[in-house]
Amino acid sequence: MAEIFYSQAIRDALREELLRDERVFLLGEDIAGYGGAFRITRGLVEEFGPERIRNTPISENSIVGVGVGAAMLGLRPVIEIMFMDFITLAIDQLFNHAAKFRFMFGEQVRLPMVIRTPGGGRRGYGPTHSQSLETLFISMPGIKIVAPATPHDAKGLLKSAIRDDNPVLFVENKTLYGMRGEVPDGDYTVPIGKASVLREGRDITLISYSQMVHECIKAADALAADGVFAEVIDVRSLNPLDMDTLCESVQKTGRVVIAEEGHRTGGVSAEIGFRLFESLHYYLDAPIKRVAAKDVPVPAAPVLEKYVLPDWTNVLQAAHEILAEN
Amino acid sequence: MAEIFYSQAIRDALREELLRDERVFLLGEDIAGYGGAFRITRGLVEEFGPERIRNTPISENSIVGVGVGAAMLGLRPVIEIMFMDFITLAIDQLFNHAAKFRFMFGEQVRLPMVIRTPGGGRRGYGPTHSQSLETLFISMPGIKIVAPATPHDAKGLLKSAIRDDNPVLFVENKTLYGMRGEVPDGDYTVPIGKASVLREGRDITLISYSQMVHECIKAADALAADGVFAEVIDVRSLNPLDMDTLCESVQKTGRVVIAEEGHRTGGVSAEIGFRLFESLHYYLDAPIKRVAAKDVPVPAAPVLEKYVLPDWTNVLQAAHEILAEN
Amino acid sequence: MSNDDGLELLSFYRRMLLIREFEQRLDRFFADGRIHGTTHSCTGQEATAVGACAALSASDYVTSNHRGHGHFIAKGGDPKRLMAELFGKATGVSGGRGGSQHVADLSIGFLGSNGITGGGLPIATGAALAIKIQKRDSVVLCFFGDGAANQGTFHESVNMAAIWKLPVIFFCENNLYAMSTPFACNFPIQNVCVRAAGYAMAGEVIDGNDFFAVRDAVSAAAGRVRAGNGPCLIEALTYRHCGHSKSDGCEYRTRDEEAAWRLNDPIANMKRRLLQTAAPAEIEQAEREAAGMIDEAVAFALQSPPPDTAGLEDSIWVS
Amino acid sequence: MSNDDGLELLSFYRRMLLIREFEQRLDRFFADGRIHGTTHSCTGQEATAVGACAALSASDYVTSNHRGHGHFIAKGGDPKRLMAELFGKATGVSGGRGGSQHVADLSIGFLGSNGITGGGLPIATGAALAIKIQKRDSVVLCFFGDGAANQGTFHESVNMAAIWKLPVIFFCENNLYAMSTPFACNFPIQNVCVRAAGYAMAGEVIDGNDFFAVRDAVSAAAGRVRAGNGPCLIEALTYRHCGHSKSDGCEYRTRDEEAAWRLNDPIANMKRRLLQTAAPAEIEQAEREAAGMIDEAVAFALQSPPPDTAGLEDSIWVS
Ligand SMILES: Cc1ncc(C[n+]2csc(CCOP(=O)(O)OP(=O)(O)O)c2C)c(N)n1
Ligand SMILES: Cc1ncc(C[n+]2csc(CCOP(=O)(O)OP(=O)(O)O)c2C)c(N)n1
Ligand SMILES: [Mg+2]
Ligand SMILES: [Mg+2]
Repeated sequence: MAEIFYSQAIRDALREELLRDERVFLLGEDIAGYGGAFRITRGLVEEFGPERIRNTPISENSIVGVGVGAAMLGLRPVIEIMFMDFITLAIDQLFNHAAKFRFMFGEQVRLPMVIRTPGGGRRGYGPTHSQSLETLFISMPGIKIVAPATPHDAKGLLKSAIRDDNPVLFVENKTLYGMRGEVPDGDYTVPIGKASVLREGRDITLISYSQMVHECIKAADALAADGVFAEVIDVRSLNPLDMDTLCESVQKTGRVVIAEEGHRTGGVSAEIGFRLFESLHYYLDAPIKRVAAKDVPVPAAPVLEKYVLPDWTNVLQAAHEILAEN
Repeated sequence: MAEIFYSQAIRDALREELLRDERVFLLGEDIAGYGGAFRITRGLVEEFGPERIRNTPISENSIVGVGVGAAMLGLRPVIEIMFMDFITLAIDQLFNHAAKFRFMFGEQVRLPMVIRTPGGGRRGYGPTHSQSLETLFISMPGIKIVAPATPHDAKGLLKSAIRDDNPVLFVENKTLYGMRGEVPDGDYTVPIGKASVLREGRDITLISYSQMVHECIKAADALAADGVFAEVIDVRSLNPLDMDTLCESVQKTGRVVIAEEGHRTGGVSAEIGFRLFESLHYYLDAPIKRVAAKDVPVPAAPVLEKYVLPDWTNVLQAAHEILAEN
Repeated sequence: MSNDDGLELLSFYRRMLLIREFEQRLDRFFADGRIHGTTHSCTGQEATAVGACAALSASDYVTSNHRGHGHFIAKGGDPKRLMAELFGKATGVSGGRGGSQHVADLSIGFLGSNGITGGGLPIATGAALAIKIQKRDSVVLCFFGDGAANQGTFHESVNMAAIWKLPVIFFCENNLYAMSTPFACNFPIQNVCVRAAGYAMAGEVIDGNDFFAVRDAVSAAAGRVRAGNGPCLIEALTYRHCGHSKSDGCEYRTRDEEAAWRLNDPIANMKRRLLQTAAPAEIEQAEREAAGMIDEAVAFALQSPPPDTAGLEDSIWVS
Repeated sequence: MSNDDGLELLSFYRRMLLIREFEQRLDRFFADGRIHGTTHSCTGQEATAVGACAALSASDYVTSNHRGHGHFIAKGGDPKRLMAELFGKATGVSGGRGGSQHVADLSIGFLGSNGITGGGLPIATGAALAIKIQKRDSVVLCFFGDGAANQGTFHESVNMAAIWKLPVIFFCENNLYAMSTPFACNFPIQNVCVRAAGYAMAGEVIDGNDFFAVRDAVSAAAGRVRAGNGPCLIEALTYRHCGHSKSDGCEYRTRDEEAAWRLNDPIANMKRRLLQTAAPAEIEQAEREAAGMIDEAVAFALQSPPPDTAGLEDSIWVS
């Protein structure tokens, strides 16, 4: 066990997979010498060379398309999209190509391809550099989605993603890069499609992923101080969703808050929430509440950004409202 | 009152708005002489000339960006994206530009812009020409979304969309183009943000939009034959959503099916359903069910396409399952 | 390749006929309503498909577009399975899931037709990158149309191929129209090739209705590209005899223009050339064989079972 | 424009200083942690911004990119409100919502900086289309970087501007790097301008650190463009003194290269030229004025109230 940064965990996973499988290579803007905007790939070009840590021009849609073509011929590209906001440029190659080729071509092709990209705000970067767009992907069959909240899961899930024979969107988070956490020594993976129960509780279930997991933990601490025991679940994989783990918890607690940093309307919470309502209607003691960003672009000014983005206080308030419903 | 085709209703709305406001112009691939792939704009270039019915090269992302720039200077572009599947190429200009400019630039700009595009399958066109991608837009604040089911609403909503000072996604449907319906003579509009109750009923509410509205009506007919009275609601606008009309109906019926042609996971139904569960939890006699496409690309082969896409029989089955609960 | 023995030429002639026959039968099936959906016929463009693929080997790759039946057959695809795909049968190239615009056959290096105009350009570039990384000596030939050349993917992909010196031939079938739009309305320049210099890339315009011109240009290009000189652009001027798709009456072009181009029919051109080396009987035999193979393809498609829906949802993932 | 009276030159000199001073103060505020987020400083590129805008009139338009503070000030934007925007205040150009990369001021024809590399190109093209449709004689100048020239939007937008002969000047600030990537790694060619011919467009490479070269090239271009000859491409060679953004140590370029470029400082160049016509006292006064205006801007920003959250959600729509 070593305690390392979330950013280091990602770098370690990339490095170990580059060593382990020569078919793996990295593709992205300024990822070589510079190490990418967040320096995640820093140092890798010195070890693996510019052929495997390949800088690209600024051409997001075609970068992804190049990954698709390379994967069709047996390579395992790991693409970095510098900010999740820029993935909007690559939606066609992702949705009409990467997501469809296997099914559409009668299962002839495998597309082992990972798209790494950091979402999230709280850095004052403004509307085009702060979005959480993962919800766009949950409605597109054919792309797996993971969004780790800890260094442990970041490393383990990235290894699973790179070893997976399907396209995987790997959602990182800017504010988590500097977070430390324990990581096992040596090789390990975290399975895609399994949620994790971070804290057991009987009174209410707090469901989230990525950075919001830590807001939920803060809220759970505050609730515990009042003698309310919240179960905190990190979904980790948004596609496939591990509904079994979620349902088990909700059957126990009967109360649910779902938290995400993306916009409230049309978010991941709507899908998770709908499934829980649908299958556990009769177990719920109160309606599920979702905590999410307000339905406006993420503003740059600190006071506005704080107002628009959800944090632990919103989770706590939602929990209190639910608990208030007898 | 005249009975005209859905396609004609759209053409009439375009023509009348082109006559009414010289700032309105059309932009798109092959929309002039050819009239677009579905011939919706046929004949307009002869009347308004190639400057106002402007053919573009095949460049979806920049076509939308050109619309944004023109709208900033006071024009009112109406853009045609030939198939909704191709809007994937224009997501950046739509989400990071059109949707954000007004808010992000401190409310200085107005972006009166309409994006017309046909979604939906059932034509055997295969995976990249049959998608219903409107759900991608509900999570992006700043773009209104309408999806008319009848010639009447198509004409009235398109006029409202063209007169609206915000970007509006106008979702057409390939299989509806050939549908006839009554349309008032002279100028009229249908307000954006208002659902319409097509049939009153007390036992169950069938909620949908666009082509699925007609599947719901078929299902309602079948239910009526068994003495079950379904209320059929056409949401018409997906953003803003008219929750008042939906809630009023559900408070009465206590049972709900939501139907859409898009994929089941992450669809519009999840958002509408979540809101109904959240606000009407205690009114619901049974969990809401959604009817949608299976979570795979829309296949070309008729037997497969039929299997993947939902129709009235699925709506009917969902209704029976709900009615069977206690 | 360079010295043309008669048998080989006959087989290319047969393949061009095969494509023509395939597309013409399809037209009838659509007309009869025996196939629904739509198709983009490539009649009149057989020399670009067969000529280009004649210059490639089995270990080379092709990416295609929406007008891809000819490309598929030219690269060695099985007309039976393509016909079955159009009939939506289980035995189709894509098991009936893809239809006309979405077929791939990796066993012959056919990396897919593509329903998204310009969608194949980055894929071809990525395949070429893989070849370079794997240190193999294959090349990728990317078929795209004049209309596709205005998509951002053209610019982005060609630039990457050029800076990385990838083994890819960008092969533009300039049939003078993108759907209904004449070349001159979509371009401020005379030829797509004018843009090659913007990527420090060789570019040439060739007669796309002359099998020999196409094959020779592509084999020369393939040699240069294989040698590591980076990508190149070939623009083959050609013309579709048919409309853009099923619903097209071709009001945007004149009957005279069509007639003029029909006089430059790639198949007639090939036949004229063949008559110098082959006996009329051999030629007629090739023609009969082509028709026969399409009869077989139709019979195969009709006999084939429809696809099974069982397990369809699970097949979205490789497990 | 052509005859340079001293006062006018002094005002352009002051404006260049204003930009330099603005960016340098910002750096300090970021260093002190008084502003958070990030910024892309344009120190060293003042002549492209001020020179280009000196050739435009108030009724002309500009689109900008992520490195847009200079463009904004050069087009006549208020440094006070820009500083307030960076401090996240209600009085900011965008009311604090946009921040460094997202400011527009329609009252001066500044159609917006842009956080999306290449995002401004179609917007400039659309604005130019509007001008043409409205039969006005304004022009649009589109600032973009060398890196942006590889986005698909460059290709798509320039092509549309060219076929429609729109009044837009595509002005590339080629500062030799896109973030950390040298020009030669992103391009197979020597200059972006090589691509102009692919759009039948005039293209010229100019010294971006010479105010006069920039202004004269843009006014000549604006004349041609206004006359309806269609778009053109100007590539101004320049260099950013600073890193790409706050977190950049510039390991990807040499200190020697930086030193060489500092000898070609656009502000020093302008001053040298000014000394021939203006008195040293006048020049020093301009320098004091610039510093004073930035002091004011800072004071204004500091005194300004934070934005109000009331009604924020409703402001998404025009009602
Ligand atoms: C992204 C996208 N935009 C538009 C279309 C509709 N479309 C299909 S083919 C075509 C014309 C393509 O022209 P060209 O590339 O010259 O090929 P051709 O049809 O002439 O063979 C268009 C506009 C599409 N399939 N994909
Ligand atoms: C679509 C998109 N991709 C990547 C980025 C990240 N990024 C911001 S500026 C930049 C480099 C741009 O280089 P250039 O156009 O030369 O402008 P310069 O920074 O040199 O002024 C990059 C990659 C972005 N903002 N948007
Ligand atoms: Mg063409
Ligand atoms: Mg640069």
